[in-house]
Amino acid sequence: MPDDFEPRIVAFFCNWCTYLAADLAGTSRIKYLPNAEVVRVMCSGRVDVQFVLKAFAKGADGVLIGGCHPGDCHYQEGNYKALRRYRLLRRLLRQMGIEDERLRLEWISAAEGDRVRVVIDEMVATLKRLGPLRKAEEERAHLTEVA
Amino acid sequence: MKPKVAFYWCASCGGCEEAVLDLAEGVLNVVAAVDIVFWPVALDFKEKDISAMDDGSIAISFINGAVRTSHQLEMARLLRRKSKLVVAFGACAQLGGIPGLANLTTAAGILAEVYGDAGTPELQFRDDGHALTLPKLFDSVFALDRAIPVDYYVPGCPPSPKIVSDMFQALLDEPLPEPGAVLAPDHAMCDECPRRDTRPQELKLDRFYRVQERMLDMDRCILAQGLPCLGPATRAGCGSRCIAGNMPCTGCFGPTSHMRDYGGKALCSIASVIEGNETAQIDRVFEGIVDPVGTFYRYSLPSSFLERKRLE
Amino acid sequence: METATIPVEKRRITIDPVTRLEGHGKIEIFLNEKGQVDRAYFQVPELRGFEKFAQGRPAESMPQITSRICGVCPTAHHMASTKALDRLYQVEPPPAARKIRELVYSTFMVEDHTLHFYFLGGPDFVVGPQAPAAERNILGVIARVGVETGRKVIAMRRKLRDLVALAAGKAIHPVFGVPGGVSRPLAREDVEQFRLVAAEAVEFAQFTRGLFEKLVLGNGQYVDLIKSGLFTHRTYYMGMVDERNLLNFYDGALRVVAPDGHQWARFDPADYAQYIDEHVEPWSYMKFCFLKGVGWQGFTDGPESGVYCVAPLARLNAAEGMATPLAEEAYLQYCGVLGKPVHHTLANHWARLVELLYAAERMKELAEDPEIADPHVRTLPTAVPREGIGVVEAPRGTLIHHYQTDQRGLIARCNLIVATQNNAARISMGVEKAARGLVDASHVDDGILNMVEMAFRAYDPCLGCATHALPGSMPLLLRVCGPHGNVLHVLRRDANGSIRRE
Amino acid sequence: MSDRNGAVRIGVYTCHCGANIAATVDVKALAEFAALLPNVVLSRDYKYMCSSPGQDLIRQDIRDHQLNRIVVASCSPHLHEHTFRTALKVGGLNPFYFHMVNIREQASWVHENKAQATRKAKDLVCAAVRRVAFHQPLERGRVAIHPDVLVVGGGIAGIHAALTLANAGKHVFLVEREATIGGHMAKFDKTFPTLDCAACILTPKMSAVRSHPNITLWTYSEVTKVDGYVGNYKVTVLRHPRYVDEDLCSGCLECLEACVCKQAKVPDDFNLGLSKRKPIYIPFPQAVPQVPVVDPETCIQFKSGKCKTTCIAACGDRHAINLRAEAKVEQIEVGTAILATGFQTFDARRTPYYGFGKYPNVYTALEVERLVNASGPTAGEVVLRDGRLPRTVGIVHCVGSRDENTHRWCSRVCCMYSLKLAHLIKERTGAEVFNFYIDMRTPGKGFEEFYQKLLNERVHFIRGRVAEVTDWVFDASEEGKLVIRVEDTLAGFVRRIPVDMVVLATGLEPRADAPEVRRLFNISCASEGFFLERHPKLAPVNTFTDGIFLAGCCQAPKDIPDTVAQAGAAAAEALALIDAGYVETEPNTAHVMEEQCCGCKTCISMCPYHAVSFIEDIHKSRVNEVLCKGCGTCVAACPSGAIRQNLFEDDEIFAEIEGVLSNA
Repeated sequence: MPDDFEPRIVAFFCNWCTYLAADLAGTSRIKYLPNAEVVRVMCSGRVDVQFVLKAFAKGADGVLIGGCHPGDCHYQEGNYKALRRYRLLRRLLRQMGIEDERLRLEWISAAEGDRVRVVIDEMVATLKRLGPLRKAEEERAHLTEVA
Repeated sequence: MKPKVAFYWCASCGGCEEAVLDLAEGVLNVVAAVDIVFWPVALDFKEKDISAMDDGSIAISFINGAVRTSHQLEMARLLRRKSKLVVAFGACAQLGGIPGLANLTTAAGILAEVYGDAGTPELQFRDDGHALTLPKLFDSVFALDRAIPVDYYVPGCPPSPKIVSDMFQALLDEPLPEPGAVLAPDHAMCDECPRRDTRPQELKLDRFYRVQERMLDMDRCILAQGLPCLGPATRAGCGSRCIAGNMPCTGCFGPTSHMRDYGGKALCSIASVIEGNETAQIDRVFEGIVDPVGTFYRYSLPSSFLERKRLE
Repeated sequence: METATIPVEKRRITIDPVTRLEGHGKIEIFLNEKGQVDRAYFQVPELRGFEKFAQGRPAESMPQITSRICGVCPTAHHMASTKALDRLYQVEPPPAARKIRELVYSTFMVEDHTLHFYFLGGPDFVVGPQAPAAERNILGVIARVGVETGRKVIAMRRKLRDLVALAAGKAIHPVFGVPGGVSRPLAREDVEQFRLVAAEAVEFAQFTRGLFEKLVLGNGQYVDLIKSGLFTHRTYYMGMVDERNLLNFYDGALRVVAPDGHQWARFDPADYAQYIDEHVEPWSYMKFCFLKGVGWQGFTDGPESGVYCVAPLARLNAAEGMATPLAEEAYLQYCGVLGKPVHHTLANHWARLVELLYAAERMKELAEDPEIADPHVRTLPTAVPREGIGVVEAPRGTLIHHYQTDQRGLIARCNLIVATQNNAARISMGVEKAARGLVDASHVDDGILNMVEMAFRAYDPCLGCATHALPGSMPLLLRVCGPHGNVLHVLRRDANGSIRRE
Repeated sequence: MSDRNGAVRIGVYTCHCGANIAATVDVKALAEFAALLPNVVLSRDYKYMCSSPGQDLIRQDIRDHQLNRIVVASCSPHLHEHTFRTALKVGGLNPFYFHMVNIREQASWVHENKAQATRKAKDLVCAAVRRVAFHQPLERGRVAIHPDVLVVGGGIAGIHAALTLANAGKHVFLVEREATIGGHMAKFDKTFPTLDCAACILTPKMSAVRSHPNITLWTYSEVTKVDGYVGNYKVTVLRHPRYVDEDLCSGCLECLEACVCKQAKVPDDFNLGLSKRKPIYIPFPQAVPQVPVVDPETCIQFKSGKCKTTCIAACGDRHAINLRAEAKVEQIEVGTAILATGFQTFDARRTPYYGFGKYPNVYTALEVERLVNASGPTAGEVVLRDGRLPRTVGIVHCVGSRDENTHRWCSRVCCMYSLKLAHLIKERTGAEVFNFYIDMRTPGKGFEEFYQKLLNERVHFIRGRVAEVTDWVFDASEEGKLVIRVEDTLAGFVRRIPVDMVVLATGLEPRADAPEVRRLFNISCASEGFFLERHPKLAPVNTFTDGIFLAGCCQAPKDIPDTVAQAGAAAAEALALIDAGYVETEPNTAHVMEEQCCGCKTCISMCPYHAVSFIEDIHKSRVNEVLCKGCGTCVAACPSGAIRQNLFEDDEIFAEIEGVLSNA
């Protein structure tokens, strides 16, 4: 794996907790690694499994889903729906050769600006250890056998 | 003069040709209406034989089966060039089909498994001077439209007789359907399921069963009985034959036009109707789904976003 | 693409593609300097790897997954797989379930044998091997036997397939097989339909037999052709028999007879691995089965060669008779004309009609069995799964499914021996022999090509259907090359059957 | 792509936000990058996009360049999405043809490496450009606002808010948990810095509440359930039985006299246990309502059932006392709610080194508030528990404030009330009073002057955090006294100050039940546990839940003037909504494409608001857009993709995903 490997993370943050936490991290000038890019959804319950798969297919090395703490969902229980889907999806990804650590579900409340830093920095470190999801050359090579 | 049509198979089982024969008396009408220039086997595949035909001289090529070898790829390209319309006929051509599960492994993996240490066939072999060749086995199975542009899709493993006859209707008469259309209803199969009204509004499953783990009522929603039935996520048009057989839908008719990754969407919805707010409890509920990929991508792995298992 | 570009350093004739179970088949005929056949190869250039991707799948999904090996005989795979699951979970299906399975299976056999006789193999005789290719197909058959009969055949097939669908969910890729039984019982009205159609089927089988007598046995030429040395190999034969050594498609023991007709082995299908081994040739994706005890001596026949075959001819050789009256009668007539054991490959067509009759009669028996409508059709398994072997007689011969699983019943190993593999060696020999006898560089025509084809079509290699289905002939290209690969002349038989020299 | 208004023509605006963005993100490069993206016809960067020239820029360009999609890369949409949507509207474009990219909170402020921050900003802009192309014109829905208001908490904040609204002619439901309104303020004697009498300014307002025709006062009551949404909340209130009927009782209090318990034995909560009360009691003389409460814990009739119930006799034919009364559940509908649930004081037992609960003469400030109060347990006499007058008193500041081990925040009022208490104690007892402080914080009108006044009164001020309070004496001078050990950081040595009385200036903290209340009203708490305002400066009394407002110390510690100001502000916010008559809802609701719906009912159980219902006769699901809160859970759950969500369409989100990964 190249030493200069910079993991790409797509982060789906819920509007009311985790996205606000990221805002708080910003206003608090907390510094964290620039590898995660946020897609805002109203609730972690909106995160369709298809989104996660799309992100992995399009080159994400990791996907992060951020929602409200259990019991705190702005929409009462959307985060539980997210949790249920995440648990099954993890097993499917495992079968597809994608390690558990590449998909992370985190409860981060609007007050936990620093948690955003901790989670993203941790995840980047983990992904650097794991290396790129797609070893570009051979993967493309075979997928383009028909191209 | 009657339109020239061709039938060709790639990696497939022949069920699709049988599906056409199952038009029974109807076959005779089809034969009367068209001039079939190829049936699944064609002329010797060499370039010069094919180029003998004018490009686009075939009105419609019905291609079933996924693309798995260099040889099938070549043939698919050839037919594309020679045909005005190409129809991906059946689940394998449309989605990759069950042979697409081979995308959980590689060509090397398959050869090793099948031949073990008995030695593997070689692509080019000389037997006392006789040169024999075998086509290359790709690492991945591909849905037809990854290999060539496809004009229409006919879903099903196999397509149901109604779908097949409707298809001939639709393609042999003007006006043609929307380009890229899947020639089947664009809503999910639940709608035509004889048991649809027995699905409760508040479904919260506390476990999933495997078929050998419970007797199934003949008249109750199968998902409500705890078996992952994919009817809610699967395109209609099959005549709910599996349900009639008292077995869950496994999704051979593939996605509706509003889904992008069949397995992902199906998983997303199945996982939404369970009990449990704690990880441990949730995992217990899912224990009954022992093979997520085989369950949700049984017919569609090559056409999924990820297309195949990651190469180690 | 490789096949298009490799240089030919010897004279060759390529018949590509012919087809078999897993996709396409290809015949390569090499001529020597004198223009005589030097060597012929029957190649299978494709592989889908079910054995591999079965791994990790739950065993209970195998009946539906493996049926996709073949859409012509999915019921055979479905049934072999379901029986493997019974063994895997050590569970005995209730009597009704067992009978429903065999009823559906018999129905399927009637349908499939009908398909082959009228649509595929039959035309060779009904219409005639020398007839123009354009007529040698179902339409030709209809022309010959009359539209009424044609409609009758098509209608019969439809009714039979509708019945399979009724009981099994789908005719193509059934779903009803579960470990310890079937997914749904038969309602009284379902049984009634089976009864009606079964009666018709017996009649139809008799009718077909009559047709064969009239068209084939009535024609000395055909009988000679059947008996001709060109299509004769003295090999071993394998088939499934019941406790009285009478033929059975669904269950029983496997019996192997030697070229001289004596029993060489009789064993529980679960022990197949002790008797059958697979040989790999580097020029084909298909594995060639042979008898372990005898050993692989290459593509040759006789008692010293482990080459054996399956399918109707072999089954009738391996069995000592038929379990139903009309079939037994037909069987005796067959042996009367051809003796026993029968080594003539083309006799497969006749043997198939004897089996057709048996299947129809068996269907009738089961449909009339009062127990068949018993609602109790499943036993839920309790044992921990480990290993299971399921065997049935598919239309094209013995079919073996062998699974090993982990504790949760996820497939760890899967071995499949399909009918055509058992026949592979003999098919290759047949093709080569026919080629040697018929082909020579100076004289090659459509009839000869078809004779070569007949050598393998007789086995009805699964999906051979495609080589013959509407509108008829398998288009062929035959190229006779001079030294250094220069083309001497090319004979092309187009899809419409017309022959052109180029 | 949208064909609603022809070819997509996107304008992209990169904001410098002064140096906030420009310092870390190369805004020029970003603007140039954006200019080359598909469908982008115009890309600008500007110092402050949110300023009115910035907004004018957008309006002008929409006209001059026929832009039909706008992307602004600046700060968080939570801050200015509305601003820019309005700009689009004014520019004659549907406000939802807009997408905002957050390159400040999510790039410039959190990353240091300019190259990386810029790269990330580019990805985000690329995502927005792809996304916005799919945007559809949307209309905001209107929801009528129910004019009634719920005020939770009857402290000065709740009282002021309720009166303001009631005076404006709105009906207010004021719900108070205690048996009387008044809150903490009612316990105080004087208020700083003016030293005017708390009761004198509070009690008139309390009785005004009681008598106001527009106020329904429910004391001894709790909100147990809140349903609905802005403009239309359905609230359930549980009214505990006080066993004396508020309507029948005349407040004569004869029942108290008549109680068979001649001696008051029960510790009196209002006086923090410094005095006793009877089983039937009134919290304090000026309590509102003037209606006694029966405490079932201690009432003999409740315990034994064998009481002569002289109270009932005393009440006579008014029959106001009913010991069999049961809790009542009230259902009300309101359009808005103001939370004024207040605070609790820090529990001094959490700082055992100060000896509270160990040494009888260590008091909390609130206890001393009661002691100095004329209507308090000692009628205003500041005496020790043994009745002696204290000669020396030490006031320890920042107990449970500005402290790593307890609470890190400054409670804002302790310095001032300590000064107030120092003054009052000295006035009442002439004792020597020492203040032990870390920093003296007097930021407020008249505060510093008050501090100077105290200095002139010879109150001692020792700068340093008190280490401990102990009775371990070194010499005779310390005999019988409590010794305060402190490092005098001005003198620069450790001192031991012997005193008779120690007063702990305990800080303010969130109420223990704040988390429950937060969930009840679906709002957030900040990290320290006080309720989170929508914006610390621009929306200090709003929450993230429309129609729910904050007043007083439940939002953060503050003094009475600030509390009253905030209560007025909250009332004004509510009035603004009510008088507008309706509120515009976000159009991000879900809708079922009926022709695609297969009627599998998966969506029905997804919705916690019962917004999705199953229409039997057509066998399809349908979303009630008014009930739908736009979470999108049903959209993700719909197996066949037959449900869509405005502003979060699959097309839009997939485009965004591909966008952020476009250069992966």
